[in-house]
Amino acid sequence: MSASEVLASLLLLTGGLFYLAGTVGLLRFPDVYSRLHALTKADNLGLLLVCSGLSLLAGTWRAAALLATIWLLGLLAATVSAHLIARHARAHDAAGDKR
Amino acid sequence: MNLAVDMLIGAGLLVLAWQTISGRSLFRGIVLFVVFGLTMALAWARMGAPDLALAEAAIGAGVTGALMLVAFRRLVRIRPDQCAQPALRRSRLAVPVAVLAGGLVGVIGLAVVAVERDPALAGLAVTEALTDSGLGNPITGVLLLYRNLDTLLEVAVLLAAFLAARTVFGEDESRPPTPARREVPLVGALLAIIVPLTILIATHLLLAGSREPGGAFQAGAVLAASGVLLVLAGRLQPATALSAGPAFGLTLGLMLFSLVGLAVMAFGDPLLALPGLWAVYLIETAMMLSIAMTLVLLFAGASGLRRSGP
Amino acid sequence: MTEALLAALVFLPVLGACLLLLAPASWRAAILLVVTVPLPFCLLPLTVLIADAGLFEMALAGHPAPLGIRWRLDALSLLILWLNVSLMILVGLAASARFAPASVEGLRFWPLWLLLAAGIHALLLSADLFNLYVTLELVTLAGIGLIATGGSGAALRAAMRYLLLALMASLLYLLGVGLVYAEAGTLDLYQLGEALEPGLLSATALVLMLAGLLVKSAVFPLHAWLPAAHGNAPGPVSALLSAIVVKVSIYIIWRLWFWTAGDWQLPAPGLLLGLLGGGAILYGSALALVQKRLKMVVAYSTVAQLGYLMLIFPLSNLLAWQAAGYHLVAHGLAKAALFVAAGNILVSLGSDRLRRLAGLDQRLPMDVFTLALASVSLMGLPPSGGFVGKWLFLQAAYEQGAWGWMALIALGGLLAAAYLFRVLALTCFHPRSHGHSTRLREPPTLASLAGLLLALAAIGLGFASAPILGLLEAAWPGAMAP
Amino acid sequence: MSSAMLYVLVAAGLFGIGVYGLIIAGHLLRKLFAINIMGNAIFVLMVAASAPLDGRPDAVPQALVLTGIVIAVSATAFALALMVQLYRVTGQASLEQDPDGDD
Repeated sequence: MSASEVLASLLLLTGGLFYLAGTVGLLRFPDVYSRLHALTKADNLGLLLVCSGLSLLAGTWRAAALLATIWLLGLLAATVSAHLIARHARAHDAAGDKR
Repeated sequence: MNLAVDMLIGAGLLVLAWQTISGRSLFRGIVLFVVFGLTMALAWARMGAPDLALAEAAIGAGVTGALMLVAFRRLVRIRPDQCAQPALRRSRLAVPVAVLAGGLVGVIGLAVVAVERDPALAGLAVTEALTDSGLGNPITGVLLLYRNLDTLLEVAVLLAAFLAARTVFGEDESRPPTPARREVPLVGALLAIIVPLTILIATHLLLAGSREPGGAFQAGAVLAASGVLLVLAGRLQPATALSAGPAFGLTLGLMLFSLVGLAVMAFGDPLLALPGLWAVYLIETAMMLSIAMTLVLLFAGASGLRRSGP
Repeated sequence: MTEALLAALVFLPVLGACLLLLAPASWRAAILLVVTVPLPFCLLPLTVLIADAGLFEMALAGHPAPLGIRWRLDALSLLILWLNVSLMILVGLAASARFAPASVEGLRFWPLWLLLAAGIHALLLSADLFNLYVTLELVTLAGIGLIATGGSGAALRAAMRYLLLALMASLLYLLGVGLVYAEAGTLDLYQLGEALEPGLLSATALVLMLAGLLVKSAVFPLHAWLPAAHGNAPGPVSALLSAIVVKVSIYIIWRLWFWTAGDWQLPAPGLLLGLLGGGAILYGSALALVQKRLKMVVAYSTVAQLGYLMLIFPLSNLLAWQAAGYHLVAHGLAKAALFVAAGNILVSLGSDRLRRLAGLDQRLPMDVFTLALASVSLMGLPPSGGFVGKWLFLQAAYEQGAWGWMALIALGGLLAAAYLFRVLALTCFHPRSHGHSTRLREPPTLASLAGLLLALAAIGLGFASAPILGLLEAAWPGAMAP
Repeated sequence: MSSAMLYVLVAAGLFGIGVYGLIIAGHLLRKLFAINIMGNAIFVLMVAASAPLDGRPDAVPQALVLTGIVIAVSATAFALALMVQLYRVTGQASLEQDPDGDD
């Protein structure tokens, strides 16, 4: 196993751990906001680590660029959806308070 | 090692399928069904069928999941307490029948796999014929050159499904699925990036289909995704009347495929013998647009679309 | 040239459906005419060709099987094509009165109608098991869409039930197709006759396909979906569904049985299928006798009459073959006439409850006359087309000394007479007529006329038996295989 | 055990689960889940059971399954629209208490 492979495996493993942490947070945290917090933060970092690990393994710039695009897109989707979910939750909470 | 991965995927499929059908909540069932579809895509990839993996992820999981979600939301809108849904029925027959059916499929499947067979005649013929065609992807070859009547009729089936669904679209679905509320700025930014990108990806899938995995159906489903986003964001509003634009989009694939397939007869070629790769690309493009339009309209539950918003 | 004619049969309706969606409302009637009127003229030269050569094959896209898909026209498919084209035109006339092409309902109805026609034509021509699956799905989805145009809760429920069962049936059929391909490496129905060795696996595959098709064709005891679906659809749709849509699945069963598995000796399964047919005749007729609504009587009568088409399996000789083919066409015309008339009565009365039909013979003479004429053919009275079919069945059973089948066929005719006479008696011979007070909406003359023409065709078929029997004789697969 | 055999067994399991789900489901949406799972089982079987050509998978069953997937989605889409309208008209999203169309 070469040095880059070891590094890649490490990155993948850490990425997996972050995903695990995010999922545990999703399951254990009490309300929407903290769940979102756990999920988006941890998973975005996890995705970054997994993508870097994979691009090290692939070893080409083309693959690295593609994986970076994937990460960026994931980031974009996570941002917007987290924002929308939080907005929706807040609107509902406000309505609930009024009642 | 490889077998272990397959076993993991297989076990995942079984567990997800079980939870999908036996869970209490319908909404959860839909989400699990989508996850099941994505796992199916993994399984296809493992089975050496990347085209099917793409199709399953885009059509099987994505489109079916979106359609199920929107149908569920319509149910909720008609009557908000969907908890009063009919419960799971108890039946003493269920388990024996299910075991019998699964067992039958397993036994005959294993019996087929266990015997050493010659490669299929049709499969060999495809491999042989493909070298003359200029296509690199045998599946695109089968779908558009050798068994293209299947594909043409399949587009007709999709159109028939839309027309059949149209007979039962309710009046109140002409209202937009999301009430036109103040648009969130971030959504605009997302659309500005995602829509061009999906168009790019769809085009790539379409062109790649001749050599690599991909093709009109996968591309159409991806393109439909951006249409669905536009409908969800309220940029496209459902309309009750079938207007010229959507009608053209709906029928384009079937029309063009039929017309090209018939036109070659004037030159003495057999029916549906496509005159070259350009015809394949042309027809696939038209099919992609039709598939995307049909799926978006099915999602919107409407006969037509009109633009709105900024 | 022949290729172009066959292509027109499938692609004229397909293109017509597309054009209906694109063209302005005022053009739609013209488009419908342009795509349906040429169909019989396409069939005429094909008939001459088949009478001469007996068979026509074409490889689609120039790729012969097993690589490509074949179309194959023989006398059997030609006969059913004639039936479908006649129904498309005559029932279409009746439907045009109800679903005006230029109206909004027309835009919902006619494209599906044309896609249904295209699907049936493609199905009848196709010689490829998987292509048959695709065409079956097209026929099913278009047909159920047409049922749903009824719009009532009962129609929607019937459509949903039919759809779920049809989807399951398709899956069974597809499973069989997958097994056949894994085993024999080809999907061509006729090549499979040689490639598929009789054995446990191929038998299982065949059984799966048959099971799926039996559900789709509503053969007893898998008929549960049919009466509600056919009884609640709009009249012209019921006519088409009962007269042709359920039968194309039986057509595929015949193909599989006599062509793909033609050399297998299968007396016991054949007997079983025959018994299912017998059960259908008795059960369907019995239930038709006790229905309270006219359209339900007619729908249960379809369950019963489909049973005759299964008698070919145990009897399995040329006479029985001719009988079954003849019965398929005769029943198609008579049943379409019955449903068109019943649909007209339903529209004009606002109900088709039997007790409200009393005295209707004076108020809707044309529709009641149609009802009576079609009934004559369904009961199998001479000189109708139905008589020829049933007479041939009796003869086929007599030749083989199959007294049980003879008794069954005779009994089936009696039962049909009983449930149809019940309807006619309630309509015409009722001493005091209730319900005269209700106002009557006159059904469109065109719809009544179309029903009458169908009924006349069903009777007239009895006088045109010689050429049709000749065609059927040429199509008998037993004659090819020694 | 080869991976083809494994996937055949998975297909068998999925088919059984689908049949079970179809029997116990009351809600139409659940019936559609079940039918789609059964369909997937058959698709897996078709691909897994086909004989390989020189080590490469046979393209024909894959093309057939691709067609099958699109047809399954078409039918599901129609079934969903029908379900919604049935619910709107009758207030029921199941096929129980069928009056047999007798009124």
